Amino acid sequence: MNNSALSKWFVSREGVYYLLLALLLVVILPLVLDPFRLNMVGKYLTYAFVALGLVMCWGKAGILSLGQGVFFGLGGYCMAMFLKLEASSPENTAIQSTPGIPDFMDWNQLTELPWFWEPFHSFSFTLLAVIGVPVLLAFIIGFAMFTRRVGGVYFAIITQAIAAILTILIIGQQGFTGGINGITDLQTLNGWDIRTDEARTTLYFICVGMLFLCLFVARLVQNRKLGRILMAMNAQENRVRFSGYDVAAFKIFVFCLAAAFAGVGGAMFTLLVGFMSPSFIGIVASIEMVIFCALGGRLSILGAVYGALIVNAAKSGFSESFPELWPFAMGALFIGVVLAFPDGLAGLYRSYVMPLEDRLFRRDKDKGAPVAGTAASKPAAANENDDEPVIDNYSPEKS
Amino acid sequence: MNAAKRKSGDFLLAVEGLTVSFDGFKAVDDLSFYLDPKEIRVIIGPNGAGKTTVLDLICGKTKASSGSIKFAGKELTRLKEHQIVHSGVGRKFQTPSVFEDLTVFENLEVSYPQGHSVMGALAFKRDRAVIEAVEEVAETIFLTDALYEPAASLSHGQKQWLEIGMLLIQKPDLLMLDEPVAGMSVAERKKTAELLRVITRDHTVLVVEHDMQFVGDIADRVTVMHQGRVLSEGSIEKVKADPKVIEVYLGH
Amino acid sequence: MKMNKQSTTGGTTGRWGLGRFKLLAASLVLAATANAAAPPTEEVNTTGLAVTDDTVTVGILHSITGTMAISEIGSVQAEKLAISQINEAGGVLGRQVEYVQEDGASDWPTFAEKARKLLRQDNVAAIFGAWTSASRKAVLPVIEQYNGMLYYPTFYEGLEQSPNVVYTGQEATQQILASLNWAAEEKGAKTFYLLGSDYIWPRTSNKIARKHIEDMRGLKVVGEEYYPLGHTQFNSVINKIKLRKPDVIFASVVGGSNVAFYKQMKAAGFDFTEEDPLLLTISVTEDEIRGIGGENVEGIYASMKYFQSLDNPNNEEFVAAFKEAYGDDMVIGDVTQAAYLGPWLWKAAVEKAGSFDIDKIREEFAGIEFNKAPEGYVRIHENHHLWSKTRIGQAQSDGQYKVVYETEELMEPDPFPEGYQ
Amino acid sequence: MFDGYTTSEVMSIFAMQGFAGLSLFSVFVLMALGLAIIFGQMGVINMAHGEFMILGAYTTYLTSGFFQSYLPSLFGGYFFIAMILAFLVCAALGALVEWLMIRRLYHRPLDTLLATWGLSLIMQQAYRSIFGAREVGVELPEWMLGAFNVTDLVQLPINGLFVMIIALLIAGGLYLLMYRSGYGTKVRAVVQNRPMAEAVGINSAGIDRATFALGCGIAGVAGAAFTMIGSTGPSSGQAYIVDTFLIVVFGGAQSLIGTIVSAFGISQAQSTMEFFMGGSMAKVLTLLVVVGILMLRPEGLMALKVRR
Repeated sequence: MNNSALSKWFVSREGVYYLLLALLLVVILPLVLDPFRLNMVGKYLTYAFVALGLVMCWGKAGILSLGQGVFFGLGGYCMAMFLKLEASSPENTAIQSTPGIPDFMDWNQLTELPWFWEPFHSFSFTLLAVIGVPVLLAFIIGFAMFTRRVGGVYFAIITQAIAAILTILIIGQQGFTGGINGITDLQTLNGWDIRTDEARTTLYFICVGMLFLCLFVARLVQNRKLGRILMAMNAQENRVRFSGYDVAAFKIFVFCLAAAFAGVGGAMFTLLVGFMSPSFIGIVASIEMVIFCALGGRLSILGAVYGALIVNAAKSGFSESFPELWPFAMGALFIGVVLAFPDGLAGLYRSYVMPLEDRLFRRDKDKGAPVAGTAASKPAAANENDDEPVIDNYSPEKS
Repeated sequence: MNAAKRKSGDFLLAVEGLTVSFDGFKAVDDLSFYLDPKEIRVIIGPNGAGKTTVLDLICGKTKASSGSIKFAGKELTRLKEHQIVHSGVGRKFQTPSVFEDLTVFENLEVSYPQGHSVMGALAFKRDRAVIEAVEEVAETIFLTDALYEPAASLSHGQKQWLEIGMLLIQKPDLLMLDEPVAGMSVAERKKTAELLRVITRDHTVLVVEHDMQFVGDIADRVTVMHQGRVLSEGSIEKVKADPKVIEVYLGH
Repeated sequence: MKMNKQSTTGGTTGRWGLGRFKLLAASLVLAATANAAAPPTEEVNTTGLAVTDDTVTVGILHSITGTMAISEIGSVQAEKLAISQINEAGGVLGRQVEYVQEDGASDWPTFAEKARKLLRQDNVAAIFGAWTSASRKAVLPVIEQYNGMLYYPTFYEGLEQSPNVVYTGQEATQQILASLNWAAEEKGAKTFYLLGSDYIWPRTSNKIARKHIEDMRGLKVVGEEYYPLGHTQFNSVINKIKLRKPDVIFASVVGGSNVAFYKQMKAAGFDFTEEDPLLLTISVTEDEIRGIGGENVEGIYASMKYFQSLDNPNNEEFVAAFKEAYGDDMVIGDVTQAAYLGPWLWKAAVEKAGSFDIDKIREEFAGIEFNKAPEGYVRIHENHHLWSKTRIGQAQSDGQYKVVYETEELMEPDPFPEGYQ
Repeated sequence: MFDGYTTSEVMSIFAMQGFAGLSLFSVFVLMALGLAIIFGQMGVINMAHGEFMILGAYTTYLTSGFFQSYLPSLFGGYFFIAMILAFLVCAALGALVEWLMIRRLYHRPLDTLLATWGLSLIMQQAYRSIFGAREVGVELPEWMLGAFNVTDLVQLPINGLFVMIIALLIAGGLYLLMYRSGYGTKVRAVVQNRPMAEAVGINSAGIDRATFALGCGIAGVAGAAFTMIGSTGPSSGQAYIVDTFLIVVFGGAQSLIGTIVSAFGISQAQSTMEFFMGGSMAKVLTLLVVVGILMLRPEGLMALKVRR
């Protein structure tokens, strides 16, 4: 995109939606909320990474994974391992029988660091692993399943089983993983104390930055031919295949992309919350992440962010005042979204708010219309139709 | 039959001893036939004769139990579907399968033979060559005016043409069409026959069809299948006169 | 967002469920009279805790939704009961105790988040809460960072000693060592089969148990095994037990698995009253028996510090008050009693220090005694754990335990036992 | 492992272990059959299956309480009544759920999965509000406790036998229903070709509702039977999800025989491994093997090879 195209994009309808989200996350929320609440919003945003992955993987390509928590957890554990090693310096752990290893290893009679922990002394390796480990696992699963045409419900159930397996393994191998308690008491990142308010606020902004990076990657994929192939594959898999595409490769790609997003989200979660535990890998956590995506609108990239924010803010609000009602509300949300609003908030926005906008701003109706062949240099012609409109006036703090 | 004496490499497509069975039922049984370049061949036969299965086998949708399919000297039975497409075989399905959410333009663009890998699809740009190719094909398939309509709004017949167009833009050597005129009006059938004649100027075409009138309009040669085997082969007149064919069609 | 403060005084004695509707039942009269003798707020609260001239606010942080709600509700009830009794007796330093209750929702980050809220936003003077080790581990960094004080009720695996936590339950050695000695000496047990759910507490407990067993002459462990949390099929391990013929099955199975395990043991022909083998558990309190069914566990032995059936005046009073508050069909388990101790020990420490300041209280913990504990006399060790007795009870068909043994002396808490790690 | 044991002891253990495997098998069959007809015949994934089982368990609990209070003399036989009630209650709720929810979603199988998950959350919380968060103890009549002593070492738990018999009866009954009755023919007709079935006058909507209700009813009976060996609490149902789905998928959809074969395979593998290694590792290995085989053979064990 050259400069003029970029500036054009910013004043386009879609650009306005992105700007509004940025305004909300970067300016409004930090001004309105105290650092404690802002940190909670940051935590919700880490789920938005997973929801974003699900939009690409489930919404666009029709692959429902009930094991996204696995990738979120792996990313989070990679980051937690690095932080835990930093917190377990020989000086900090002098009272242990083996100083210099994490406390839970010492309790489990480990006398040296397991080999797979060693590389996590390096920060650059950790950053690589945060994305690399989830993507590698996603690739293995995807390769095995998609080349054999496992899909739909079968894929959902197998990913769920994988989540179950990993949870049992992590809980059982507590000497290596911290078991059910997870990896706790993380303190500093390269010497920088991540527990202070200032650090948490900084991390919040880093999280927002990473989220926008992922949003733009997702948007790029969506608006390229790649995005159209994914959608087409969802509707007419055979036609795509017999148009000469290796369908499995596309599925593997989008599944890995979703895993990468989830891994980044998990790492940000660890940094913002200060620990990682197997409860985020399990079945329940993984399915909840699907609802964030479904509520926002399974086809809408920005919807994923609002979905994650709204569901979690509602959860916090509800469970502070009416803890018993929350599961009812959550259950009703699942059923309602599926039965009545399959396109989620984005769908509602499109049917009810966008016509209003059109009337208010008298937008040029022909703008999105296709351009004839003479305008060959304009890639935007058809693309603009694909851009997902999204809600922009929902504040997660309304609860 | 003179075909048997020629080497299989001389043909565009040589199917030999092809067999596939589903749980013991042989849908295609030791089938052999040969296509010359630029030929238009129609496969006919009663229901359940295995016609569609033959197309499935050639394009790789179904894997053969035994036998060989040589296309331009290349063995297809071991290739994956998209590799078969890349070697120059296009396939249209019985029910039109176009991407309803996309416009006609986008449907054709998606089929344009470029950017077929994941990274290619990410880097793909709609340049002048693409637009020209799309417009050219659109004209061939009578859809120039509907280029920017969503495919969902097309009539049944137009969708059939669109799918043929999606094959054409790939520039395949062999087009396989499964019942291209099913559900079309008389006028649309005429236009389709016309379309096929245009296509055969540059392509070899293999058609599965029921409509004998249409078959007579287009076919160079006809292969009659029955219970997974070739019953008869030759010009439409010759086949119509074959007592075996009459037996199968009228005998019960 | 609204602050949900509640005050319980003698007035709030309905079932705990009433609490969720945030009934404000402040007994103003009591508060006013008690206030006369109260020392000025600026003296007793120098760090900005939620202390006014007549009230002090504490936090209760347990799961009341999700899978752990089953276990934690008893603790919530006990803590509220203690608070209301303290208020009736004039409060703490002349101030009525109010509480903010938060739901950890069986989710560890939620626990951390809520702990942070309690400390940052509500400035509570103490937090009574957490139940599982995982939830404690999650809140611990928060409590330490903001210098709060957590009163943690559950018996647990030890290996921890935070200046910001008071552990009112037993650490592992207090539950295990004496009971194994008892099994060896009184019951002549020679072989032990260790069985637990697969997570940190059973694994650590069994590690200590194994070491202790193997240190005694002629005793040995003939099996050690773990099943995933929530596992419900125990036939294979029952067969293994039959094959190994241990004298004692030492069980630390928890949750729903517990129910399945005892039902299937019973069905496989084990009659625990025959004590062949003898089953010794550290995870089945009276609370759990309600779900398992008394007839399925009749005859098993449990090693705890408290049983509802304890025969002493403190306990009689406690049980009566608990039933009056929450209904006659309530049962009280070991952890519920330990949770009840939390507010009382906090009160004692505050009064000894003459201040609500966390740093001043901390200085005073060592040696604080509580004579009115339902379990009898307890004392806080300088490692913030309690000196308490180990008791063995035998389960009766009515779901109660009959105490068959108790240690002569209070057992010293030893969260980092030498030689057991 | 078997040093120092007499041959007869070892034999007894093998016999017992065989029985343990069979009893796990019957548990799996009971869990999976209800799901198998719903998934196999209708393609619907019912994530609330576990909660329907627990509904059956709570029905049993209430029935047992009722008999204890009002008909103590008949307490010995209450369990049979309870199972019938469990079936009826669950089937009725199943029919209601189908009518309100599932029938709108037949073309979106993944969405039924999400909607029924929502249903499961609501059911769990409803149990918690009605019956309390604690597990309830279901009292059994005296004759159902204890074991048959075949030899000194070999003891067959009566409740295990009971579960086996129920599993056998339900599997047999289901077989007759699906393959030997007019209803079954109609169900299979709808599965194979819905428009054609409708054209010949089969009420396909009615068949769907009946099938869903039947599946839920069987879940209820399974739940009732499991009060003998497992726990009954608001969230107990979740423990069954992964196992149940894997059994059905592993068996191959649309094949009741497949479900039974897969339940047999998984139960034997798990119970044997549990005997030779720890429970946790046995579980992980079993799941891994099943997932591994499914990757190699995604259509499951018994699926027909058909032209797709």
